[in-house]
Amino acid sequence: MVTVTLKVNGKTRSATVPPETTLLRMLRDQFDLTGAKLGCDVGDCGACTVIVDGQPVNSCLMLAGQADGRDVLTIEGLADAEHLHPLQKLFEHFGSLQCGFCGPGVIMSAKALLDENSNPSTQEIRDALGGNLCRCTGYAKMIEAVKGAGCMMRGEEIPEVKSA
Amino acid sequence: MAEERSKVVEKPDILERPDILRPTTPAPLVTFPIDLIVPEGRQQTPAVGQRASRADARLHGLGQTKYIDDMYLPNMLFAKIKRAGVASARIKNIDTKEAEAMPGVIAVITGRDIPCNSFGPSLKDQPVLADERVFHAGDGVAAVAAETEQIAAEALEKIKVEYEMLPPVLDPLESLKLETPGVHAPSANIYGHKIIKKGDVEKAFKESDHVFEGTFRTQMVEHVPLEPYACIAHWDANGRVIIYSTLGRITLGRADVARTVGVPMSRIRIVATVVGGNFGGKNEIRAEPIMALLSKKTGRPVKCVYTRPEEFYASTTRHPLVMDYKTGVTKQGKILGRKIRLVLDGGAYCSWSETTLGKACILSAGPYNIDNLEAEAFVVYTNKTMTGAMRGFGAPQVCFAYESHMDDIARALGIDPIDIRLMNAFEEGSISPTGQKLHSVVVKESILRAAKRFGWNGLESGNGKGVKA
Amino acid sequence: MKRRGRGMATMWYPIGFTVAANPSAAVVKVNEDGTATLLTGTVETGQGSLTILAQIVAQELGIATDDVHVVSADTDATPMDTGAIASRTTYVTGNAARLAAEKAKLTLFDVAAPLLGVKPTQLEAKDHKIVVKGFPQRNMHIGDAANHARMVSGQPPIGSASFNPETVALDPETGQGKPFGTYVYATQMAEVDVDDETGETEVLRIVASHDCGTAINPMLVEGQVEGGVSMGVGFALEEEILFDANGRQINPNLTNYIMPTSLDMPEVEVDIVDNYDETGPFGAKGVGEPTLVPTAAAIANAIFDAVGVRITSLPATSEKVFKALQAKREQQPKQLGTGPASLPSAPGNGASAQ
Amino acid sequence: MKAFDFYAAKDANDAVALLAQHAADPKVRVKVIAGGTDLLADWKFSPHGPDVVVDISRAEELKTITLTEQGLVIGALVTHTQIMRSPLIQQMFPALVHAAHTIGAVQTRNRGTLGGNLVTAVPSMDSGPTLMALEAIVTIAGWGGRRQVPLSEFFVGPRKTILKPDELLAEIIIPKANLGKPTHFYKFGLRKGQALALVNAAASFWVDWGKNTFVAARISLGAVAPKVIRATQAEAFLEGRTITPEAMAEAGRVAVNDARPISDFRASAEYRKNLVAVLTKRCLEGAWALAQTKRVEGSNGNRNA
Repeated sequence: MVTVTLKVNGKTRSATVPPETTLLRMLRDQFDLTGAKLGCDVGDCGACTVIVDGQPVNSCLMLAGQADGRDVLTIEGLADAEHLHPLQKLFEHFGSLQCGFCGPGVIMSAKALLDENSNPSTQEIRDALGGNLCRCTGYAKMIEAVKGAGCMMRGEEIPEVKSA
Repeated sequence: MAEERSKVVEKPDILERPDILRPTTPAPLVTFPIDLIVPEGRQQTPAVGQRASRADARLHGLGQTKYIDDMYLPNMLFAKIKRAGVASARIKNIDTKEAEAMPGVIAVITGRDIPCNSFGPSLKDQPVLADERVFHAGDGVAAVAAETEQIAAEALEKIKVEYEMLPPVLDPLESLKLETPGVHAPSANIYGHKIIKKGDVEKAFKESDHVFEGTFRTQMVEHVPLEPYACIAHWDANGRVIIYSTLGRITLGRADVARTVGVPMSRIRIVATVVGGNFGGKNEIRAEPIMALLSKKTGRPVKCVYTRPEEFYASTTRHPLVMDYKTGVTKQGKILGRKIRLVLDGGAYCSWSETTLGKACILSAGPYNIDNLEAEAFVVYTNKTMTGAMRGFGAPQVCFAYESHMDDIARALGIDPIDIRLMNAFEEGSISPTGQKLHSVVVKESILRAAKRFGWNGLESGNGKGVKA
Repeated sequence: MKRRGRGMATMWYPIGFTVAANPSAAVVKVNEDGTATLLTGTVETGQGSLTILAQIVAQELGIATDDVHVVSADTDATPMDTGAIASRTTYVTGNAARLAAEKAKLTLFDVAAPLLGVKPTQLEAKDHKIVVKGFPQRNMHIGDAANHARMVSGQPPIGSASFNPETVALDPETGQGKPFGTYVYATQMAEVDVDDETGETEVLRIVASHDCGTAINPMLVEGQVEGGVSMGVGFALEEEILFDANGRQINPNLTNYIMPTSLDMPEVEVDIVDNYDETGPFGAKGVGEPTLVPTAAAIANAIFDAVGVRITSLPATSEKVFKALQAKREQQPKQLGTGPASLPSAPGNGASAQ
Repeated sequence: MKAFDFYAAKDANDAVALLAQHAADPKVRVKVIAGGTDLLADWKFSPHGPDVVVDISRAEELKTITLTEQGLVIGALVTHTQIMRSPLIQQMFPALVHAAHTIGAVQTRNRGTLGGNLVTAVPSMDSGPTLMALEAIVTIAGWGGRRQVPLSEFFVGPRKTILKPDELLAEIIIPKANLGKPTHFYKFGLRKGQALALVNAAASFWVDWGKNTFVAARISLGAVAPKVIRATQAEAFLEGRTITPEAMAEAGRVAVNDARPISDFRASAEYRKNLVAVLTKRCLEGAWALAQTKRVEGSNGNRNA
C-alpha cells in the first residue's frame, strides 16, 4: 500500500491505496469526487481531466503515488458558494453540453487554457480541447463558450450567440 | 515522506486491501453555488421558440450530475463479464471452480443460471450469456461478482472455457447465399426481407435516355457514447429488484428483464437516471438480467461498468450495407425509374435490424418523385458484432448511395447537382415510395436555403478539376 | 497540391417507428402556485428532450420553461413511453405532453370561467394568466386558478394523455402503406481540400439546412445538428470497426477507432428551415437522427468535385482516395483531373475505390 | 491493472540504486515510470504487468534544458510541453517544437516525457526522426556509471532498446556541430487531433550558399521499419547536389528504398511508401525554407555563420 498526501481543491487530503491505484480512482473512490469521469481509462477521451500543479492531465494515466505532494484541482473546486466559474456559467448559457459526461474534463482543459491565455484564437481553443472527445456537440458550442468566458475574464462584452 | 518513498513496500495480500470502491474518508468540503439567477430564456413566455438553457446544464458544468458509475450503494459488489473472444464456437465446458474459490469472489454465474436465456426487440435470438453456442467474439460466457473490480477482473482469468471452434461467417454477400451454413443453424442467414414496388421499372429503363448503375458500400461503426454502459441491480428482501441502468427505453427494458429473469413486472423498478450519450446503442438491455441475478444470489447490490473495449465488441453497432443502384433518366435529368438492392450485415443477432431494414428500404429512393421503383432489402446474420439501432437506422448509408449516384448522373449529363435535385424533389402532396401523401414538405426550400448560405454558384470548379486551395 | 471541392446532399427522414405502434403517455400536474410537473417515461440521453417537453407544457399552460419540472425515466413513477429512439420524443412524447397539459388547462378554465364571468371556451392561458380572449385586462393568475381548483372546487388540475402516430401497415408484396406519421427534410453542403499527393481530405466548412417543423428551442436544434454533423464527418472519413480473419475486432478502443476531435471538425453553419407541421406539438417534428444523414454523401461529392474520383465505399480514408487517384492516373495518364467517364456508362464504376 | 510494488525515487541516483536492487532477480519484472502515458495505458488491460515499478518523475535534475560544451542537453524527464515552451529550442529547432506538438494532446504532452517517448521505442514515435536527423546522442545512467551512445544505436526493434534492466535513460544531447541546423519535421496521421503517425519524417541540412548545394543532409523516417531509421541512400543522393525542387522530389523517391514498411490495419505498405516520398520531399522543402529565413535573419543558415 502507498500512503498519498496531496492538496485537492485547496485542502490537504490523505489516503492509503494499493500501488496500482490511479489518481482518478483515488479521487472518485477515496475522496468521493466523482466529477472526473472514467470514459476509456487509457488517456484517449479526456473525461478524467484534472489540473495538477497548474497543468491539465489525464488522471487515469497518473498513479496515485505520483500525485503525492502535488496540488490537484478538480471540477468540484471551480465554483464557490456565490459564483460559478465563467466557463460553467457560459457552458450553461450557450448549451455547450448535452449528455454532459465529457463536460468536467472539457471545462478543466478550457480553464487551464484561459488561465494562461484569456484571449485564445479558435485554433488555440481547438488545440486545448483536442484531448477531450465529445460525441454529442461537435464541439461548436463549447468553443463559443470558451471564447465568451475569456471575454468575461478580461471584463469585456460577451459576443452575441450566433443563432440559426 | 521522502525517506519512506524509497523504502520497500511489501505487496499486501489481496484481502488486506480496503475495498477501493468504498469511500474510506469523508469527501473534502466543497462549496457549491445554490440557486443562482435563472437564465433569461427559461423565464420568458411564450416558452416555445426560446433559446432556453437545459435544466440539467448547471449540474453538468459543476460535475454534480450523478451518472450510474458515480453512484455507490452500501455493501456493493462489482461484476465483470467474461467475453468469448472467439466468433463462432460450441461451448463444450465452462469451469468456474477456481474463480469461485478466489478470496473476494462472492458469486459466479453462467448462461445455465439464466431462467430464460434469450431476448431481442423483434426476434428473441440473443442470449443474455452464451450457453451452448457462441455467435460473436463479444458474447458473454460467464459473470463474476466480487468485492472489488480488480478481484472480479482477476477472477475472469481463472475461468476456463472449452470451445469447439466452428468456421465463422463474416461476409454478408457470402451469408446471403443459400449454401452458406446458417449462423443460427438450422434457420437460414436471411432473417429479414422488405420490398417496395411501384410502376414498371423495366419499362421505365427502356424509355430512358440513359441508365446509370453504381454499387456502394458502408462500414460498421460504433456509437461511442462517452459514458460506457453501466448498471446497478439491487434485489431486496421483498423480492423486488431496483435496476439503475444506462437505458434509453425503460418500458421495453422492464419487459425484457421480467422475461429473462422470470419475475413479474410489478417487482421490477428500472431507473435510467441520466444517460451519458445514447445514439441508439442504449436502446435495449445488456447486462441488467445478469446483475439482477448476481444481486439475488449474493443479497448485495451489484454494479457493472463496461470497459471501453467492451463498449465496442459487446454492444450494438451500425449496419454495414452493400447497395446496388440502377437509375433510368431522360437527357434533361428527370428520373424515370430506379431499381435498388440492399444487403444489410446484421451481425450475430437481429436486435433492431427489422426497423433498420424497413427504414433503409423505404428511404433508399431518396426524397424524389420516382413513378417506377423497385427496392428490395435483405438483412443477414454473420458472426460479427451485432448491429442494431444507431442514429439514422440505415438512412445515412442509403443517403450516401443515392446522393453519390445522383451526382454521378448530374455530372455525366452536365447538369448542376442542385438543378437535377430540384427537378426531381418531393413537393407538398407528393406521393412517397410507399404511396403515402406527404405533408409539410420543404426539400426544395432546404436546397435553396443551403445554397444561398453556402454561396453555391454552379460548379465553376466542377468536373473533378478542383481549384488550387 | 491541395485541391478545393464542394458537394451537396439532400435527404428525407421519418419520425417514429416503421408502422409499429410507438406510443407515449404523459401526466401534467399544475401546482397551487401555477408551476407544473410533467411525468414522462422517456429518458434524457443528452438530446435535451426534457427541456423541449418542458417548453411544450409551458407553452400550453402559458407559463415559462423554468416553471415546469420534469420527472422522467422511472418505471415506478412515470407513465409508459416508447423511449428515446427514432427521433420521436419531440413529436410523439411532445404531443402526449401537450394533450396532458391541455386537459389540466381545461380544468383550470372550468374553474376560472365563473370567476371571470365567461364561458370556459372564451378563455386562453398566457403570461402566467388565464385571460378572457380579446379582453386581456380581464384575467386571473394561473396560480390563483390552480389554488382555487384544489382548495375550493376540489378539482385538482391534473391531465393525462397519450399519443401514437397514425400509420397503415405495408402491403407485403408491394410495400404500399403509411409507415410514418410525418417526415423531415434537409440539405447539407460541404467544402473540402483534398491533398492530391496523399489523398488526405480536410473538411473546411459544412452548411446544414434542416427542417424540424417548429423549432421548439433553436439552441438545442443547433446543438443536435452540430453534433450530428461531427458524427457524419467521422462516418465519412475516419470511423470503421475492423475485424481480423477470425471475426475478432482489431480496433476496439479510442486509440485506433478514429473519431473526430475538436481539431478535426470544420465550421458548421446551421440553418433552420421555417416549417410547421399541423400534426406535431405547436408544429414541431424532430431533428435528432437526420442531422448526420446527408453529411457523408455531401463530403464524398465534394471529394469528387475536388479531384474527380468517386469514393463508393466508406470511410473515404486518405489511402482510399489516394488509390482512387492512382487508378484514375493510370486510366488517363495524360489528362489528370478531367471529368467523369463519358456517357452512357455511369461514372463511379470507372475511377472508384472499393 | 495487475498489482505491483511501487517505489518513488528521490532522484536519478536513488532510481539507479532501486533498479540495481530489484533487477538483480531475473524473475522480477522491473519497470521505470515517468509520465506513465504509454506504460499505464499498456498495463491497464494486460494480465502481465510489471512486478516492481520505480517512479522517477521526481528526479528534478533530469528536467532541465541546457547548453553545454557538448551541445544542447535535454533531460530525459523534460515533457513535450516543456520542449514546446523552451525559448532555446524554439529558436534553434522549430522542428522539435512541432514534433512535440504533434504528440497526443495537451494532457499527454503535459505528462509525457522525451525520454519516455524514446525508451518506449514505438516505431511511430514522434520524437525520434527529428533527433535522429540531428544525430543526437543519449546518455545512459547505470549502477556502473554513465555511458553515451548515438540515438541511432539506442533503438533495437519495436519496443526494444539497448537499455539493460538496471539502466536509465538520463539525457538526450544534440551535438554542438548541429546547433541551429535547418530541420523540418512532418507527421502524417489518420486525423489531426491525437494522431498516431502512419509515417513521420524529418530532414536537416546545411547549405553551401556559394554553390547553393546540400551539405550534410540527414533524413530520418518513422513507422516504416522496426525502428526509427536514417534514409542513408537519400542522404547520399543529396550530398553536394544543387538545391532544386526536382532534387528534393527525387530524394523522396530514393528514400522509399530506405524504408521497409509493413501493411497493417492502419495502412498498406504501398501507401506508406508513397507517404515516405511525399513526406521526405516536404521535409526538405520545409528545411530549405527555414534555411533561407535564417540566412535573411543573418543567423546560422549554414555551419559557419
